[in-house]
Amino acid sequence: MTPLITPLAREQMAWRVAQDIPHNAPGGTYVNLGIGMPELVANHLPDDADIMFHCENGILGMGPVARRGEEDFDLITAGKKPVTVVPGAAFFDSTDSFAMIRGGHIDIAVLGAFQISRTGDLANWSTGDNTVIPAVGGAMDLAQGAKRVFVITNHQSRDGAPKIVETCTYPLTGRGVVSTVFTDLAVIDVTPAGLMVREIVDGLGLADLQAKTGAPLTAAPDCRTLARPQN
Amino acid sequence: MTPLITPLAREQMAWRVAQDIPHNAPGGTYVNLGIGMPELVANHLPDDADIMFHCENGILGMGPVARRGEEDFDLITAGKKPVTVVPGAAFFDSTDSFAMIRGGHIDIAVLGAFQISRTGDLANWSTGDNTVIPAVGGAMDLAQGAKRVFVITNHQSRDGAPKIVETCTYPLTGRGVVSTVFTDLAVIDVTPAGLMVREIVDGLGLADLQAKTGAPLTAAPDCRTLARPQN
Amino acid sequence: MTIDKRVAGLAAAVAGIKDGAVVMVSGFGDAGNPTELLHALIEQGARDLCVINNNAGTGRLGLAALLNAGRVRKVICSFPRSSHSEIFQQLYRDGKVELDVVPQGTLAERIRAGGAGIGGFFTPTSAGTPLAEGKETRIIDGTEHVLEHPIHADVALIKADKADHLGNLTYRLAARNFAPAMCMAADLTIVQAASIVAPGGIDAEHVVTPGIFVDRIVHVPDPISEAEILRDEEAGL
Amino acid sequence: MTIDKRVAGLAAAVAGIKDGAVVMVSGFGDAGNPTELLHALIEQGARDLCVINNNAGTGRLGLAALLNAGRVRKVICSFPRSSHSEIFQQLYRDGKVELDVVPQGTLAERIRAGGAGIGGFFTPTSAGTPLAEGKETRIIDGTEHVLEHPIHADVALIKADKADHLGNLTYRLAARNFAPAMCMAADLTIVQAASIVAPGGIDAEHVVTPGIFVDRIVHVPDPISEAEILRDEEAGL
Repeated sequence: MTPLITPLAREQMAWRVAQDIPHNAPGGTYVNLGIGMPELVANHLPDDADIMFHCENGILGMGPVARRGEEDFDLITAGKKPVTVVPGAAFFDSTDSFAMIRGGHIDIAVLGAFQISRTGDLANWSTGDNTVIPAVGGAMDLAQGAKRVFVITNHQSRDGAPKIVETCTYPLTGRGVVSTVFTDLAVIDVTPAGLMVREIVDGLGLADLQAKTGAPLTAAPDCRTLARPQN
Repeated sequence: MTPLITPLAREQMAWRVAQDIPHNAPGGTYVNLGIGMPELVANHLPDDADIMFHCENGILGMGPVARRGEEDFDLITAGKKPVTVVPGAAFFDSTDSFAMIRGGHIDIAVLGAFQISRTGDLANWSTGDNTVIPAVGGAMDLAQGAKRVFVITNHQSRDGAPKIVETCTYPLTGRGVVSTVFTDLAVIDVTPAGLMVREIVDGLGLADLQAKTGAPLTAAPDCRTLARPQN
Repeated sequence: MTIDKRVAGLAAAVAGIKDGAVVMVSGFGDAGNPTELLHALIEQGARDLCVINNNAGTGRLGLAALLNAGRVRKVICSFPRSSHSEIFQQLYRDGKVELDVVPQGTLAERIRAGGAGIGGFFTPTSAGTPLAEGKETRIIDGTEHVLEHPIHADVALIKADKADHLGNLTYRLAARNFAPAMCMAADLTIVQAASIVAPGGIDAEHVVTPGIFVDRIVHVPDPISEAEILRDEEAGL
Repeated sequence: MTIDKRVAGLAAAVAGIKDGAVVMVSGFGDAGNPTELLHALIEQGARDLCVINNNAGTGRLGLAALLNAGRVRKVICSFPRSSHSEIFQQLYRDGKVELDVVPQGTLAERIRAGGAGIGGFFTPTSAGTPLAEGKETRIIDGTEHVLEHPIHADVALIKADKADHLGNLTYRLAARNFAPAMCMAADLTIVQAASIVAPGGIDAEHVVTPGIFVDRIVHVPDPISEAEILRDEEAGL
């Protein structure tokens, strides 16, 4: 254990992911935020960012969550939360929505994970526990179809097991799909040369990080301290 | 030759086809009229018929041809003729239009033909002449997808060759797709038991008709005189 | 032109649905659920149904009520484990309902294929996962694809916003979701619409589902929203 | 939100299209042809193009002009033999252009597959005909189906009616035809729109092509209609 390090809190992790989403790319950036922790990412993007949020139930241009009492339950996210839309939003049906996803039109999908393998395999839909009812939703489509898949997850599970592993033991969501893993301890890119640590939390050495990780890590040439919000 | 018989004229053939299109079926009848002689069929349906005309370029609810000077060239048929639409029309894109056709949602397609085989094979897109540029349009989709395919054609080609044949020698449009053939001499259903003559032009015997036909005909039990318009 | 697909009421709308029918049900979460049609189906009595929906019923109304009434033999869906899906979960644990889980995009595309006359398609989604087990696969342009089959239904129960007499439909906001594909893929498409207008009352360029895909329309002017009820309950209203 | 896909003019709209590019062109007959974009492409100079359109150019403008300028190596279409298609016909007879004829519904579906990430699909259309020769076939539910492959393009040239700055599009009447599918299936989708509005200027429920599929928008307020010109010529106007 390394008592001096301070892992990122959930909102800090979401902030960190937000920093890697282009804010003013020509033509904008089209982003799908998965259910759960990925949804927090929206809180950390500037209001004027050139980002269009996609909800797989048929919205492009998702805006802030609807205020209490002003909900319209025909306007919900994939996580079934009432939301609003921005000017220039569009509604469409599920086949068109998944044409966007499967066809490679979504620039970035941010997803949670149970496990990520060295080669970017993702397991995030089932623990293989037969007492839990299986449910996949749009996870496999997003994992396979988005141009880049960002994973936001704690570095280790609650019982201390590494989430980044040599080979996933949980049922896969997609094979070789993850681009970058954002954890409470590091930012790690999945590359043809293996897992490259781009940022590591202040006070933690690569060997310490490796000890919490189930697959070999390499420090990127420009590896630096994991950024966190100022406030 | 049978000098006393009077084959149907083109408009009479179109009228005869129109008689077999349900005018007031519950929920209406969805009809696609192919380019050329099939288009004439619309002239012989009552204005209040419960029929919705489909154009494969993306119209459901085609109305009468546009008046000279009032054409809108964004509103054309598959044959590129400016038309109008009826109240309750809908526009859609080509993928949805062919979903209607391929998915079996069009009740009746009326098509022309070069040849029809005993088993309902249809050849209507190419004579196999290599000096003619091949062009298929929506013919194969309509032939395959419509619930019923009505063929409107002269009984014989200009040079006297039968159009109804044992096996098509021209390149096929679809295999086993024709329901009924409406010619200037007869109405003939394609059935599992073979070609059944339902109506035959006044003065022509079945043997005479058979002599002009390249596949065996059988008279239907209720075979009667070919109907033609009164006026 | 006097085509008129309106029926007198909910009972007439669901008349004739047979035991054992495959029934598509529009909606995603609480958006687009044909709750009144589902309640009419409970009244109607058909049982041993195979239901296709994105979810597997939430709360107590609509699909959850149909499940609770013991009418459903099998559910084909992408996400049966939403919040408030206790009724399905209990039935599943008790072995009283079968479940076929399909990735959401594959589910939508299979329904579209059923409606559009496509005999099957290759998709990269689910390749290498347990949901591809036993399925035909093929490498296309270097990526493994899975062959998926069309889904066709006997009946589709659909919630629309506006309908005209011919069955042209529009949907509110994100309540569109699975409805347009399901309208195409059923032998009998039954629609509850919040408002019904004469032909021409929907701009021909704004029609989302053309009437050719619709068989019966019933007017349900104020459709129930279970999510609204739950919110108000939670707020103590 | 300041996404703005508008470009200054037609030259900017077609900038960067490379020799040898696969170019989808919207339209059916005279409805929906991006004539001004095609003329800009002639000016731009790209050659050795593979063009995908329902037809193969009619009259003298637009695609016919591009063909006449000798820029097209190959045409993939369903119906190259429409009236007034003399330019294509002459080039074809002279062996100066290749032709790939695809049934219209299969063409539309292959383009959609290219845009929607579908690796291939089975269709009954063309089974048993010369257009199925050499293709993989399979009996599905007793009917022979043909395996068809997706079509993807480098560029799509699209005519829309209204666009907003984000690229959301609507189309006039039957001018929609192939445009929505083509917008999805190209790496670079270039749109000429008769009017351009700010975000929110198109009702979100009325959007036909969502902006995610569009890269560049150019304002062409009074697009030319060759059919109108021909009609007026024939009338001696």
